[in-house]
Amino acid sequence: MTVSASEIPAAAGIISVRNLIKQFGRFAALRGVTADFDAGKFHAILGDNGAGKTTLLRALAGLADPTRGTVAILGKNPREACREIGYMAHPSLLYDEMSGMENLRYFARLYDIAGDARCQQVIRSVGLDPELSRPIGQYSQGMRQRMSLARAILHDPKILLLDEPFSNVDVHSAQEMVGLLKHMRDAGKTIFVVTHQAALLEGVADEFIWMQAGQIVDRTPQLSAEHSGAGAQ
Amino acid sequence: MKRVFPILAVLTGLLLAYAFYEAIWVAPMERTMGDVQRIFYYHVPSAWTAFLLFFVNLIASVIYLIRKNAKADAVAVVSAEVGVVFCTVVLVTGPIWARPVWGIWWTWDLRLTTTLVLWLIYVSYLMLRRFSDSSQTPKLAAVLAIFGALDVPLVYFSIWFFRTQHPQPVIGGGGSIDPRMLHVLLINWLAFSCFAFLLSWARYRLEWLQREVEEAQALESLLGDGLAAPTRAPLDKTSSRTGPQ
Amino acid sequence: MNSIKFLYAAYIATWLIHALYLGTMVRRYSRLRQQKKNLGTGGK
Amino acid sequence: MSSLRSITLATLAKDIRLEWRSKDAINSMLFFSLLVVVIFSFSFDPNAEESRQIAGGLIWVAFLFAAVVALNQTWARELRNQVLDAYRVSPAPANALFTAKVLGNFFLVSLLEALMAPLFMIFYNLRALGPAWQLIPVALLGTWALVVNGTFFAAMSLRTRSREIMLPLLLFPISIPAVQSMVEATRIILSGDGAARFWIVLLLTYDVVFTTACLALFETVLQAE
Repeated sequence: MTVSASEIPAAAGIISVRNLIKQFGRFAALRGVTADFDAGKFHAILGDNGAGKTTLLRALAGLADPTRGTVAILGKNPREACREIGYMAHPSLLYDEMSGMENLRYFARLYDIAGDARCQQVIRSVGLDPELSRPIGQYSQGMRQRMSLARAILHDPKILLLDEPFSNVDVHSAQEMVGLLKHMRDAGKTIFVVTHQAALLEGVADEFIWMQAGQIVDRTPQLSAEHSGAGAQ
Repeated sequence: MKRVFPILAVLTGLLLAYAFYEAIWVAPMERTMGDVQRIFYYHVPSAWTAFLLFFVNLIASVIYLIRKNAKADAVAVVSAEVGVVFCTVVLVTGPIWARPVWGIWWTWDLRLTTTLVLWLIYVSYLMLRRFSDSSQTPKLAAVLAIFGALDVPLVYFSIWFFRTQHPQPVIGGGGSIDPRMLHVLLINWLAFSCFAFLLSWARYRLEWLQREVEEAQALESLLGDGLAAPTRAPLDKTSSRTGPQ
Repeated sequence: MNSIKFLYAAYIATWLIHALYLGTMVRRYSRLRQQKKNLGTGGK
Repeated sequence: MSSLRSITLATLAKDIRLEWRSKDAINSMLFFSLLVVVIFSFSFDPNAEESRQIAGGLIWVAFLFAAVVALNQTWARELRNQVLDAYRVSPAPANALFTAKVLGNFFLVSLLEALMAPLFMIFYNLRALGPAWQLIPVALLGTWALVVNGTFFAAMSLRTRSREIMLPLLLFPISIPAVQSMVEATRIILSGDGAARFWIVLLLTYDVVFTTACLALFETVLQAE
């Protein structure tokens, strides 16, 4: 149920979610999530499989229309605020037959970004070589995740929504990516990371959001702080 | 509300019986075709009712696309399904009528062929609803309904011109019709329309029940996981039974 | 003229189709009512 | 709006480059169409006059099946890594993607037809009695009618369980007037009796009506989740 921008409360932080319910036929993925998130914070979203983490992230990205309730990004409907949203999903969201540079050049065009400068800069920032001509299909999983992250930050969005960015990535690459995200958070970006490797974000994330059965059950500043609901791996 | 349904059912039954009586005895026998022409009083009203139902489906689909309310979607499902049933009746009685009169089972007659194409379109509509189980099925179905409606005039004209190229016997005969026959025809149409309304109403209640059960099962599957979620789901406590979304 | 047979065939066919449809509706209705009762008692 | 055009061209260029690089779709299409033509030729052995009457139907049914196989591939590449999500999150308009995909399919299917038509001519040793040049607009308008709806329904059937079978189930009923127009127009042109003008006008109307409907409703289908 898309809601016109006027009905959404403006002042409630950069992102505000009101009683968000998402139902896929018989399965209720989100059962009434209500939350506000401030700008420039690094949020880690944790929880078991099926807790609704990915669905929440997709709802924030405007990919999943809420069955009931509202989602506001910068006071607007997620789709209206899409220039400020960078989304990275478990699959790479890149064309396997094209090289990293070709992929980014195409996506840059979708964001009206001309020239290769920005693409090269972003590829270097994730620690890859822009001249690498091998198609993405032949990248290692770690390199593919980095290129996917590069695509997500290509248009310099204020908000980053990353779904399992470190999954089956070697520890070294993962730590490098965490460092990059930390650097972006310090530069003022708002970052959401859905992950099962919470330990990587210890001391980096400003807030840990615990989800369970389609609901946010707790929000703690530290990972180890007492909390209810699902344990973190 | 509950009592109205049985009353309407009885009334419709009486009306149908009366219409049947009119069709069999009262209506004058057609000179050339004889009594078999009386199939006309079931064949044509069923077609009109089917077209009416498909029109309702179009309206409901457009309303759903604009306002996204579940009731319009339910009406769209119901009108499509009952419409297909009436269309099937037309497609079955047509050949049964053509066989004795022209000795052929099927004629690419304008009205009959249009009905056939409509039947194909709305069966594919129902298939789409059954195959796509995502929460966005209503939206996809509404789009397809609009495509189907846009197709109808094109189907009609293409077959009409095709008919002028290859003239073939026309079911139900063109030209003027004996006023008494017309009278019986209209009574039958009224009877079938009431019957269609009754069927739709029952099917609508069935659809609503299905959605309620589906939603309850969805909640059940989450709560039933035995998770002692500290914050009770607000859906249970605060929001009243506002009916399925 | 055996065309009368076709007349009856057409009328019967019409009501047969409607009866079949009503039958499926009744069957679905009872199945759903059963599911709703199961939900009430929390059993699956 | 320049961005709509530039994104459409960029998407089209990307598709053509990918297609040129792998060429898997075009090869399988070609071979499939050849099989369809040969099988149709085996199953009918008409003399000259008969072949002119039924050739129209055979050719277009063969093209229809070849087109459906091509249309089923339309979104294959986007599905592999859920690239559609990247497109949906971007500010790029949905119609740019749709137009690019339709144009891509149109070139692919037209290429198939251009290669298959001579085969039909040979197998059925057809010689058009009527104005043969009119076959061009019929083929172009007819192919566009199949491709624009086909691409739209291919996108729609992405959301369904059995994707491959869903596309023809949705496409064929809606395309009946278009297919009938193509077949009748071809038959008239080949046999030379009467004018195919009415059918060409009907095809044009069909194209205009459904291209507008597709452009208006594609956003709803793409974003449906």
